[in-house]
Amino acid sequence: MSAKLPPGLQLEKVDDRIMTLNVGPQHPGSGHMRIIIKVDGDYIVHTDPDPGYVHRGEEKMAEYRNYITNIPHLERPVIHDSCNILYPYCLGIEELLGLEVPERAKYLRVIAAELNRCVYIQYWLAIYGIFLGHSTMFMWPTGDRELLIDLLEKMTGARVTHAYFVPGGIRNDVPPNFEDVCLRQVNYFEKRIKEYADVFYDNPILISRTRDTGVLSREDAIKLGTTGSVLRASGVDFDIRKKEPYDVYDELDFQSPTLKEGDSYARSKIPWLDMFESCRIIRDALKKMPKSGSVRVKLKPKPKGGDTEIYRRVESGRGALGMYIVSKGKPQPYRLKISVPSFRNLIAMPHLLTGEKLGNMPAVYWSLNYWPVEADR
Amino acid sequence: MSVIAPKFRLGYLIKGVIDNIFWIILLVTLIGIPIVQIVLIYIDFPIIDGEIWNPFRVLDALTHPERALPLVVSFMQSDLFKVVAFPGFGFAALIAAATIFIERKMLAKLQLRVGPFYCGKVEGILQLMADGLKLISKEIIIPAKADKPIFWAAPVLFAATAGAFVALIPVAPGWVVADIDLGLLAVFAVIGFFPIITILSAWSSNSKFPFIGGIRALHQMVSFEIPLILSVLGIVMLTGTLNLAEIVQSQANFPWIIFMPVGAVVFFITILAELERIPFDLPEAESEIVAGWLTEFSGMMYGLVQLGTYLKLYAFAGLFVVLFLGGWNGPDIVPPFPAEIVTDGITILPGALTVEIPGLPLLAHEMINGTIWFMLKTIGVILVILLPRGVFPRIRIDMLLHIGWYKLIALSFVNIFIALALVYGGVIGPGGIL
Amino acid sequence: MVDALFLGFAVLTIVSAIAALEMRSLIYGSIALMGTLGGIAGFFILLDSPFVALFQIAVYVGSIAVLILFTVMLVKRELIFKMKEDRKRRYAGIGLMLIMMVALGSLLFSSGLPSITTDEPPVDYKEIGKDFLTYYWPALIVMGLVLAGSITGAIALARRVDGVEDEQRTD
Amino acid sequence: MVGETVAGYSNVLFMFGFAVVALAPALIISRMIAPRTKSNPVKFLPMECGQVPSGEGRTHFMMQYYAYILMFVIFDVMAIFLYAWGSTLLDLPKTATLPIIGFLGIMFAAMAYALYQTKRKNIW
Amino acid sequence: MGTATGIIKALNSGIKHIATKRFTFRYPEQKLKFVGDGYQFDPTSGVGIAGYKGRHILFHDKCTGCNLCSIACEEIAEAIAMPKVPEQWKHNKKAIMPQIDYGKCVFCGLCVDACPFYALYMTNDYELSSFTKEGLIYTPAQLQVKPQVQQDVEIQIDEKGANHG
Amino acid sequence: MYVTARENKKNEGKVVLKMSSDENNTNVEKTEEAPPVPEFENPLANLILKKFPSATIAFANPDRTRVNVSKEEIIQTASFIRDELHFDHAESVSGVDYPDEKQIEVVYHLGSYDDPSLSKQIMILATRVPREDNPHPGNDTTKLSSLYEIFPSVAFHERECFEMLGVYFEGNPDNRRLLLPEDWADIPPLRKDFDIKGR
Amino acid sequence: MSNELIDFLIVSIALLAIGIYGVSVKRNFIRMLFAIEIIINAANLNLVAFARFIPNSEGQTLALFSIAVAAAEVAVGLALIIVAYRMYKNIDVADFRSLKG
Repeated sequence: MSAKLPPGLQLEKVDDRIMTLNVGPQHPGSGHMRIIIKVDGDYIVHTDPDPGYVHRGEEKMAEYRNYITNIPHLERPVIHDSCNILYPYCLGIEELLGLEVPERAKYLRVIAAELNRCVYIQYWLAIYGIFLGHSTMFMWPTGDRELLIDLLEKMTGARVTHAYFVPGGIRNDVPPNFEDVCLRQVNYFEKRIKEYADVFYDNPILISRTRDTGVLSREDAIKLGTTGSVLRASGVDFDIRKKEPYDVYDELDFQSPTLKEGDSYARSKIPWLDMFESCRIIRDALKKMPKSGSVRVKLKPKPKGGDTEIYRRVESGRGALGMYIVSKGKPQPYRLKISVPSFRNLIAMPHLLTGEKLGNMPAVYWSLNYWPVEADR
Repeated sequence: MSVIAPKFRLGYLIKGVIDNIFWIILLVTLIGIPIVQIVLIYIDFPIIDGEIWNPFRVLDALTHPERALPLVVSFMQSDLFKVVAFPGFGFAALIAAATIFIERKMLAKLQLRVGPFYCGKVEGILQLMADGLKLISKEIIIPAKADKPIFWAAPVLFAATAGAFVALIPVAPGWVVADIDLGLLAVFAVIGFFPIITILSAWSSNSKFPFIGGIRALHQMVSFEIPLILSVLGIVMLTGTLNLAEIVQSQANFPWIIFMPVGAVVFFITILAELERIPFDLPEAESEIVAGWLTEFSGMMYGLVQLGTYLKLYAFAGLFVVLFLGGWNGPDIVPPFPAEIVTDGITILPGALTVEIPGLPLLAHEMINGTIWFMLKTIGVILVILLPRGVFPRIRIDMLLHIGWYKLIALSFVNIFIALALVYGGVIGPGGIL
Repeated sequence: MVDALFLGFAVLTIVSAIAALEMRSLIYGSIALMGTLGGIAGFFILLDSPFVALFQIAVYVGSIAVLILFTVMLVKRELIFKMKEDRKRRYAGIGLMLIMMVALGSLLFSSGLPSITTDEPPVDYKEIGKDFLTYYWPALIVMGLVLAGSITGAIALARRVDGVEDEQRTD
Repeated sequence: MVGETVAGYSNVLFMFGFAVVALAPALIISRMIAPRTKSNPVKFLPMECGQVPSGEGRTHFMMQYYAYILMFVIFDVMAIFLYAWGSTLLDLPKTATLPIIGFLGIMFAAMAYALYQTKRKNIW
Repeated sequence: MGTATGIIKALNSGIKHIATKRFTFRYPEQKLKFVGDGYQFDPTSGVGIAGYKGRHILFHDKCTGCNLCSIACEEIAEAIAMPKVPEQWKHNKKAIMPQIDYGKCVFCGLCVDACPFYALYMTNDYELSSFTKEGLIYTPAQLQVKPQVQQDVEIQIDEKGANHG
Repeated sequence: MYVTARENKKNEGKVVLKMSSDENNTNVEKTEEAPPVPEFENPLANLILKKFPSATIAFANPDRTRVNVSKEEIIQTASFIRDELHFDHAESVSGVDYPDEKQIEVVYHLGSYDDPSLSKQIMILATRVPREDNPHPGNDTTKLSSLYEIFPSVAFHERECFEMLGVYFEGNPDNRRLLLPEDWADIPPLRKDFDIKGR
Repeated sequence: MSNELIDFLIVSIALLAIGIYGVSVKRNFIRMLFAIEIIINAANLNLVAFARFIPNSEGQTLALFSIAVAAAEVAVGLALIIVAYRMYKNIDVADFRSLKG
């Protein structure tokens, strides 16, 4: 781990072979963050992730806005997964205010969340593809993502930032014949993502490139508190949807895929397998959903919470996403802490990158399912 | 708004243009014409068909096609034409441009996109021209502390070396810029220059990412040069010549890829690596080292490097065709010219206005056929070279070196022993089929 | 044309040989050395021995120059530009050079060599291969041993002895 | 006569020269017509992902694969030696293959040793 | 051999997709079709009606100038201001109506949720770009205009793949 | 937050009552009566109380347990939670500022991956450190010993807590700036006396 | 002009003299290597020139051997430079007091 190495520039005194590279923030392989790496030839000897390039104080902002008006800006950290980041917030506020969500709204929430998870994973996968130099894998997911964005747009009226979930349900019912369109497009989508296997997941070059690189053992994964696909790729079967089912996940038929290798390949494969499960969930939910009914509980304009605290978590596209809401009897939260999966997985980055080859940097880094904007909040 | 300079005034422009025209006319009359006259005194005019061709005769001949034709023919057989136009630079640059367009369209199709579409009405055919215009009008930024002479020279040298490589590729019988006995060896000598230019340009830019990229490019080119050299040895052993044209002639009956598929595969993979194409585009791996050794190039410098890369691509594809696919050999597509046209000439508009032009056709029909076959095969090979970009990710430098030094060298020795077995088994060689 | 090429190559070779030794920057020195090597290759082509010429380009320019450049780029930037020599030694060297040139030149011109010309056709490059494998085959084997020994020695030399950093990397 | 075979080789040089002559104007024209602003010195800094560069660009940097370049120098020679043999193979007696086999054997041994050494990380 | 089959499978898949239908559609000529006329909200039931969240449309005959949309926006984007309008309405004594700055609007639609009088809806119009910042500020008169949209492209799925027909 | 659970419930009940009268349906409060103080329905709480009598259990739901400890005891409590109760990672570390009480609360949310019976459980470990009005992050009394040795996963969370609230964690190897810009020269921004401009 | 052996020999002598000057004056290891390369090239030029004017293929063969040996020499020499640089952080011959390992 990087923690063993002394901070600062002491390494450079050891030898002048060490070169310091700023990977990011304006680098095609960094996202909105900076990783300061020190390389000795082809090997990375020191990694220092430096997030914060797009930090905008969502937690501070949330203390000034009431429980409803927090919604549009709380989804900004992960606009590709905006339903899932609002999910724990809505669950927490419902617990705080003691609201009971109508049955149909629960199902629609699950559908929206799963669609959004697929959208996020497609986007993530696209960037993973281009990080590995696979331009087709950039274009295909970004194209196929449109299918789901189209569905989400039919549901919510916005293509990316939906602001769809509110405490007490969802904002609007789906349009008529949405079920048919959804089923058709999700089926086609599933057919499409199966084709990724040929060019990407079964590609021997990809396998040889990502196998046995950045191996995160089961013990390390648990010790470092990683979550989501990183954790499940290391052999820990931990999915909030299974372990702490929220809304109607306990009634739906799905599994959470788990792999044992813990290398970059396994970490990159888990989200892909997740998409199949998401398709299953969506189909199942469409079948079990009540065909009509209320979708939203009416709220007072400025609801006030009690003097208590809530911690709710959901399984987002990247892993467990928790919201810690401290209420002091005001319309605004006293403190809102978003425990984001990206930030939790960031701890694994220095652990994994130090000692790797420079060429493995993008493969390992992006397989951590890390979304820089979310970690910065 | 920002297109025109802020202090633009039409009057200044017109004045500037008139000034320029004035100076040009002055210089031309004062310096140019005397120089031309001096040159005309000392230069030996070419003698074609027993006639001395001075400029006045050339002007005269332009009005008489039957007299102009021998001039054209003799010009087309001169070295200058070969270097500038047909098998040389112009032809290769045209193919390079076409390759860029084909690559973009094909990749777009594969990725369910549209690709260039709006420029030039028909499927964006003029996109390249637009890109060239854009590149030429962009600012060239040279990083501070860069080694300026090397940095300026590197793109030009890169493209020019690729041009020198093109000179060695025979396109049709007799149509090669440099017809030399040791053509294959000359190819190896020429491609040895690319790593030097790469590493020099990388070093000269005084930046970290280009430096890493240049070192990677060096390792990659250097490591794949040996399999490249060894994989061709089988053919040399079977044909006993290093002349590329003779190698093509030796494939009149069957291309060598039939006997040496292993060598062809090795050669193809090394081509991909030498060209820095995916899956071997490590020197330009943008997710690790921004754009590799091209990071600091801007504007037309980048354009020249790209031109050089695609010239190189054409040259390598042509080399593959020449070595393994039989070059210009193939059944006739264009029928031979009727004998009377060759001997008597052609009669245009019989009756009303009869013009007899002897000496047609300008080009032998073998040449036309050969060029067509060569072009077809080359475009096929180029397509196959372009395809992996759509379906493969990039590999890692240590894996690349491992492939080059372990697998490809071993395979190329397998190929050599296949060739040796063919020779000593009597299949090919003296007493064999050939 | 041949004469012009000869003159060009001669100027290129000698000027760049001097430049290779006298340029301040080692990188430019290496480039100048490449010029010398290329000029020599040009002479080989003028002497109708293209195989040697292309071998020279492929081996000298294509690999040795690359290796030299690469090694030069490895040393520190200050060292690339450092010229450390005293003036006396330099003048002595120039004197030695001139004496040598004059002595050898006079020796040459006094001998019968200046009158030698040839009109015979050049030797085919295939003769070289035959030489290699028939009469000179022991030399080929010795050549192989030399090359093998040199690569073994070079790699054994270039290995880094200090293994301390390697432990850091393995974590 | 000396210099009979020059013609073909000089064409390669001509092609090289023509390419330089044809392409250098592209740079010159671009330099002439493109805008040039020197107002911002940050623009001329080397690429460092938006950060001010730290350290030198031309550092003493070494990939762990130096041995491959050393090997290239040697095995390039070997490969072209093989061409001297391969191009005359059909004219040679069959016994002539034996020395080349011996040569290859020695080189293979050297290559095996060198490749074994390159696997280790601590090659400069 | 696994490597070789993998490579051949990948190449085959690549070649196969050259003949597949293109998914891209030509945006300025074709435009995507949306559900309904835009996002609307029914304050009596408290539930919205699905639709695209584009530019707003303001019904002058229903707006009472109650400021609720502006208050809702205050904590989100501060995009809505309430300027005076020249005309007088019986139900809008103050003669103020929302004016929306689309340079700030995040299109969350919470202002539509806040309007209790069915006066503010959203439309399918999303082409709001302007050369100046002032051009992005839509006055009540501009918000009144019903947008002219020609949107007819939908995702079509058939045997040869999906495309926008 | 240190109001006892009973008061808590009272307040909340009032609020809910008001709301439900306003909206006349659906807004029903989950009526779980506050458990008697020493005996929780959650066995984990009892275990902790048995081991550390000075710790207070703020509340214990079926799947959430909140333990308040003093800042001296936090290391022992955390190791007990890890070793005996098998919580193996930290989900989040959040600081909450209480300027009225001149204290900053640091809340660790601990979870367990290894023990399937605990997968629903979140152990909330809270402690308080004194707060200074003129903070010098790292150089004042707002210090807490880090749980880095016990839960390595807190490393970056604690680092964030340090820069956002000025709580210095002794023992964390990396107490540098993380998210804020390098030239940040104001007080830690998540403190209540740091006001957003215009609000 | 170029049809005479003597012209090539003059060039060769000039190169040889330059090379000897370099070896004797320069104290930079890499420069010395350059000088040695120049000397070897002068010798090669002689070999090939004589071979052309005899005419004979053996001179060319010998030149090939010579080039190959030069390649081997450069490989070892540069490895030595690397070792020396690693030990002394310098490429000046005067600073290399003891070369071991």
